[in-house]
Amino acid sequence: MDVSFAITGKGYVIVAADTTAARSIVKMKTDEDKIKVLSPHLLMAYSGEPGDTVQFAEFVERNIRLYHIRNPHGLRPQSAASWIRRTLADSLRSRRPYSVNLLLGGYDTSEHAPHLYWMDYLGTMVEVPFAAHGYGAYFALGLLDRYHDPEGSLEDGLATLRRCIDEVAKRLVVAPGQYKVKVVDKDGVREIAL
Amino acid sequence: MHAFAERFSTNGAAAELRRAKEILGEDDDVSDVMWGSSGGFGSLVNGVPKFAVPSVPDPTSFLRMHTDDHADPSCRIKIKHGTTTLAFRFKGGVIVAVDSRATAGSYVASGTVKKVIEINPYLLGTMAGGAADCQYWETYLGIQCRLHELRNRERISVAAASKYLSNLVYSYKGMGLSMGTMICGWDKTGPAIFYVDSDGTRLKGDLFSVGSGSTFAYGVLDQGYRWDLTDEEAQELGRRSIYAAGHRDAFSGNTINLYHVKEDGWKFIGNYDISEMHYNGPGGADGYGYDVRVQGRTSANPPPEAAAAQA
Amino acid sequence: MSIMQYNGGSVIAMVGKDCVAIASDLRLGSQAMGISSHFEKIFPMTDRVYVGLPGLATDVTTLHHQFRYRLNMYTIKEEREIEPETFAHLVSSTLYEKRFGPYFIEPVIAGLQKTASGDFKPYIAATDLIGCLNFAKDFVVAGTASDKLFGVAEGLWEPDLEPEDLFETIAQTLLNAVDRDAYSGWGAVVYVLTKDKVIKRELKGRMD
Amino acid sequence: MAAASVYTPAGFDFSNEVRNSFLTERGIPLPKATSTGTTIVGCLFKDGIVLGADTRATEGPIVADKNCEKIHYISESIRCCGAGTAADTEFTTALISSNIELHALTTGRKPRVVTAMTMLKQMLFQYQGQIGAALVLGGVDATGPHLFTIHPHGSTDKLPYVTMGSGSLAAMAVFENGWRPNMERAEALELVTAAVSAGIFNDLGSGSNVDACVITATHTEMLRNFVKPNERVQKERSYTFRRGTTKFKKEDIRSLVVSEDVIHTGEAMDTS
Amino acid sequence: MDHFPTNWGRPRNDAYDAYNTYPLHQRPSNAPTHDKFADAVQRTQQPIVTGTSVLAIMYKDGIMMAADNLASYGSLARFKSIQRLHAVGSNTVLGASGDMSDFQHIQSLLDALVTEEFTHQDANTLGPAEIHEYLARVMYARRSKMNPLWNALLVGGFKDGKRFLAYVDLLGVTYTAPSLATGYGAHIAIPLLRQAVDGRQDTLTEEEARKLLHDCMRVLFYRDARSLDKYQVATVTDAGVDISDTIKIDTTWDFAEGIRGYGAQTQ
Amino acid sequence: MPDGSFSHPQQRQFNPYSDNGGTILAIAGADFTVIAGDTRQSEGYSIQTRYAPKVFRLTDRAVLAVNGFAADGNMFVKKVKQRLEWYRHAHAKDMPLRAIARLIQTMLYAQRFFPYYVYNILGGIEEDGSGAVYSFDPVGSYEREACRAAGAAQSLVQPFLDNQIYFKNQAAAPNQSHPAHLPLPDVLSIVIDSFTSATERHIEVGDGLEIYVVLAKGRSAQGLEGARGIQELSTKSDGDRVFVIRRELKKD
Repeated sequence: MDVSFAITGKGYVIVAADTTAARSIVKMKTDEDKIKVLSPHLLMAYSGEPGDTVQFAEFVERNIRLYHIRNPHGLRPQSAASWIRRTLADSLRSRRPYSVNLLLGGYDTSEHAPHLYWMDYLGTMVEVPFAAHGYGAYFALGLLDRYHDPEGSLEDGLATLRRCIDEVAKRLVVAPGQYKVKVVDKDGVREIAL
Repeated sequence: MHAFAERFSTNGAAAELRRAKEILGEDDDVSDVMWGSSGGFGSLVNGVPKFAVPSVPDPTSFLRMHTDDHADPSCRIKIKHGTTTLAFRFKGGVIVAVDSRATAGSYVASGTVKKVIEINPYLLGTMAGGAADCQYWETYLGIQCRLHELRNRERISVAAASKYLSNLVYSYKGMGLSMGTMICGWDKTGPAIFYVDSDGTRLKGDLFSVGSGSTFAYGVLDQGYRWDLTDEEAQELGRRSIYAAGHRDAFSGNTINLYHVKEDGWKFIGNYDISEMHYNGPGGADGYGYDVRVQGRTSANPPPEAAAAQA
Repeated sequence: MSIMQYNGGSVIAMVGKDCVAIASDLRLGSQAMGISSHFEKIFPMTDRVYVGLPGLATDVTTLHHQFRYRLNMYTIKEEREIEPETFAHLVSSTLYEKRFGPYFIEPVIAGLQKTASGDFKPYIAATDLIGCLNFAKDFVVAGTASDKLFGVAEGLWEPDLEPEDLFETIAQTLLNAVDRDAYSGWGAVVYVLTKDKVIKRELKGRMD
Repeated sequence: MAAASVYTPAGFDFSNEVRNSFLTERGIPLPKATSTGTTIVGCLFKDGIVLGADTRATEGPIVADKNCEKIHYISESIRCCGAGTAADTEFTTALISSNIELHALTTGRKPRVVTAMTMLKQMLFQYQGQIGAALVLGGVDATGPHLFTIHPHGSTDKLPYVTMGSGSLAAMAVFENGWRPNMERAEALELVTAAVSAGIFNDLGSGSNVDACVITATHTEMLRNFVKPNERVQKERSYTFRRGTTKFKKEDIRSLVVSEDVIHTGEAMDTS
Repeated sequence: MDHFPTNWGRPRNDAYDAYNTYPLHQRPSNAPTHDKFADAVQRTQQPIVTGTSVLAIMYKDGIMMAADNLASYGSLARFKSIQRLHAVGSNTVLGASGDMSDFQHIQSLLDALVTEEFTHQDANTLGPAEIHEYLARVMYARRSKMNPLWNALLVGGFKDGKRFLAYVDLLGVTYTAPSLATGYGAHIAIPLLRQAVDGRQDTLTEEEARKLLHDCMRVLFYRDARSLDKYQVATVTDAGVDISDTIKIDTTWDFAEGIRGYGAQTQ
Repeated sequence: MPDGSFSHPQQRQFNPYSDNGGTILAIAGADFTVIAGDTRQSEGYSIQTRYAPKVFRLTDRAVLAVNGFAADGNMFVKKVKQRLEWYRHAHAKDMPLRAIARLIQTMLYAQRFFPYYVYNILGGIEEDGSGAVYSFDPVGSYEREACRAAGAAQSLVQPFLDNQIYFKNQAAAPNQSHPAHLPLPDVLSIVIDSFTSATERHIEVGDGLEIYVVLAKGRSAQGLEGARGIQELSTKSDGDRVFVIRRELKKD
């Protein structure tokens, strides 16, 4: 029942994910952070099979960190996305695949552009201007087609995000209560209170 | 011969006929009413029509096995599905907007379906779910509304009409009907919308969207909806919402049919091609499409010196 | 819901007079929900060999990478560019290797084959998901709209079309076929390969 | 890691199997491969063997290939017709053909039909019917002409006239009615054509043309498209479009001609 | 009705309680209730004693039909001298494959029908077209009651100078063609029959027709495991219905003498 | 089993349906309608017969094409004809086309819970003299259209018709527009090409082709003179007229 959104704008990517950790009909926790900071300019929101999500996110985090240690420079968003996709697609062929859906937002400091990748548990990857996972996608995508502005300021972006969250709260039976919102831009990653 | 005796005698003309029917399976008794001009609908005046039900232990799962391509992908009898419909009330009346696509499996069976059924000049029904279920029962509802008018010398209220439909389909609950409709109209109480579905639900409300693409339509609709929209704004909102669903949902699309119900009855506003809306919009210059809308805009944010260097 | 319909997508290739064309739609869906209208399924392998990979999107990317890798190995080993026919067999054996756990892709290959006289001969082929090659003299199709494509192409295709006419025929075939398929569409792209140039056109297709 | 390599070991790679069964569990059925509904036949005659096949390949009710080749090369005087899953017949026969060639080189003798038959049945038996190849193997070797059928599970049969595939009953009727021992070449070829034609015209899984192959001790003749009874008629209309019919958003032309300007720089070299 | 976007409008799977009408972990059971009394009425859900193919063709003077004399009980050749061709009136013959008890029921239906027609004494007799139409209605009615007569029937006849040949089966499917066959014969005999008959039904002589059917019956005996080498031929011509005595099929198996084993064996 | 066929127990039951293949289509012109169907009837991989008509003349202005399960189809046509006969007796005229369409809907819907596995296309001339095509799904939803293909090869033929009849995705030449209705000879050749194409690629289509042409009252038979194997079926020569053209298709 996870819901996550991501929106690009002029020089930034906003990634938002709900903070509910639920098991069956019970909410276990309502302030779980489901957005991993992978590198100074890379964010990853994850959702899917409980357990797999955190395990996979941490696996990715460590490996990206390892790459950073081994090499004089970090992975650019494209390369990181490609590596994560490959890992996911390969894991799918293993005995116990990770069932994780991802939104990967990053800022490429060398070409000064934000990048957002939509990825599902099969290893499907595509770069998009905005994205959503979970039941929220059914409500948000039509809305984002209508309101998203690729050159919008951060305030515009957050306003659009607020629309998505409102809409989901209004229509989705199992709408989550709270969201964590993080932004990545040229200055790095930071959390924003909505 | 005495009618009673004839009914149970084992010889004579009636018995012959009975035997023949037994063997040849002519169980749909042809009443005299069918003889006349009411050739097709004659039996309806006698009440709800009777349906043939297969003689198996579980008719519903039988029907499902042969007609639901989710239960069995290779099922041959594909009933048309898929849809986005919406209706909302605002100060200027009721806006009804629908798409026009019908799919059978992945095949787009039709792109020109009329999903608004004009029950009478003051009543509209929308069509979602089984196309035949909606068409048939709403036509039937039209007959009943007309009869109501003749009996009572006044138009039926939207509430009564929808209740009638709801009761009708509820009597078939569990048999496999599939219908999610909105009965929209204007009666003594003003504009009204009722959502009726084959589960037997009947809801009065201001704003509904029904069908596989309804979630996408809700997204746009909810964000743009106010009670005091002007007529033009309301029509634009209906159109824009169906476009959103047609664009994102594989099972909705092709064209938009837009209706506006006012005090003096409904009015057909127009038919709009969704692809045309995507590229050019209703005015011809402002396409709804995301790519069209944001053409030339970029999220890249190079610092001034880098931008200058690139240029 | 077959796995091939999970993401949707279709590809067609046609032969013309000294040219070939290959075209695909641009939809990437997650079942009924459209995700992206910029998902390219046709990849240049060399200047004169193009491959279209309709099917499950994760395998589109994986196989594209794998073909690129194998192709580079071939080029390094053989010190020449691969010919379309050779490439078709490379595709075929790559897929058959996974006979009992296939990639969900039905590749379409289009290219210009160098003849002994130095001319270029049109070459198209398609395989099923386990690599059964199908060479055709007219057209090959694959993807969720394949039956629709077969029907239209069988009606519209004619032999010896010039590049510009071939473009019209393949574009019309693709557009009309995907319009009748719920899982394909959302724009289309056509490549026409002639001996001295490659024309790529993004079509104005239906967006619903 | 399913790393791609041109040097992967021989044989099947099951690495996707886990994933696919995972997908199947999620209620997503797997697609079907191209199969050849097919009529394939073979019969013995005075001097050797005649093999025959139709040329239709189907994917469900759709004709995937109108003129495919179902008589596969094993060696110069051994050929094999395939029915069933198209890719399996293709690759199985190719593999055996190559093994037969190696075998011939090792032993220094012309390969025998029984050798090919044994290789095929052992391979198919090993895969327990998972490889869906139903084959008609025929050829002439030092011990004379031989004709076998090999079923997907690895069972074999040796008869003077055999048929396989969805049209096998139709073709067998023709053989049962018309085959005699010691036929002449022309008679045998005619009978095989009639048998395949019976499949083509009465079985929906078979169609298009008749391929035939006549194998004798000295010579093998592959008669590709021996009879073509199903040519498409001329269309009623031409369907070319006016140029400019299709609207496009973007065009990108990449020239493959490397233009090279030869520029003379100054005077010719002084070679004196 | 299911309201989830991807399943929208389809019948709901009630094994899963989407509407949360059961707050406790107690789901409605979807298993079919087994009612011992429901078993009391048994319909033909599979054939028991069966006959195999029937073949029929049109020829110059009328129609000719052939069927062997076997009724099988599963794989057991149970009754080896039953007749599967049945004359109806004086212009029609009926050939049946499938369940033999159902066929006998059909025979009694038809006999009653013919008798009744006779009692009308209006100079009309039932021709093959009428019999076929009647059977088609009976078979379709029974399939619609989910209680089929498990047969595939061929109706052939000759009346008022016209040949008639048609097929009807347990589903009520009907069709006509110059050459027809049921069961295994539709796969094995039809290719031979079509080759010889279609387009030549006006010139085919009785002798040729008999030979053709004989050849086909032989092929069927060779290849159909549920067939017999004894069969009967019925002809319907101007002269009326004639059902022959049992004919024995001559067979040869000498080609087998040259064969050793099924593979590498040579001796 | 890999196809899951043994994964869960299933109750074996008599299946009252079968699929007999074949394809039908209809195209409406300004003052004529063309309704066509192939004549192959098949089951599984067997051809049951090479000639089983799928298109039936109902009245001088209405032709019905049925496709799907042959027994249901034939029975359905029989019942429609019976109803039309009753109508004729009661009203001394033929039922108008749109009324037949509604009649077919109610008749199909009466079997909602035990559907006829039949795809119907009704073609003919409306009372105003225009050509019309009504297409139905098995349980009776219907709409009036200009062209429609149904049956086994519907997905092969329909997009071709979209392109050739509706000019879908075709930009008109500068300063010109696409004609609203095609002339009869063009329609006939498109119909024939549709069927020869479908025969090439769909195994259940072939053997023969029957093309019914309904002409509006007063329209000359222009455009039909040249047709091979044409036969008139109308009962009167001064009303709407029905013709049938028979062609061969490939038999493999």
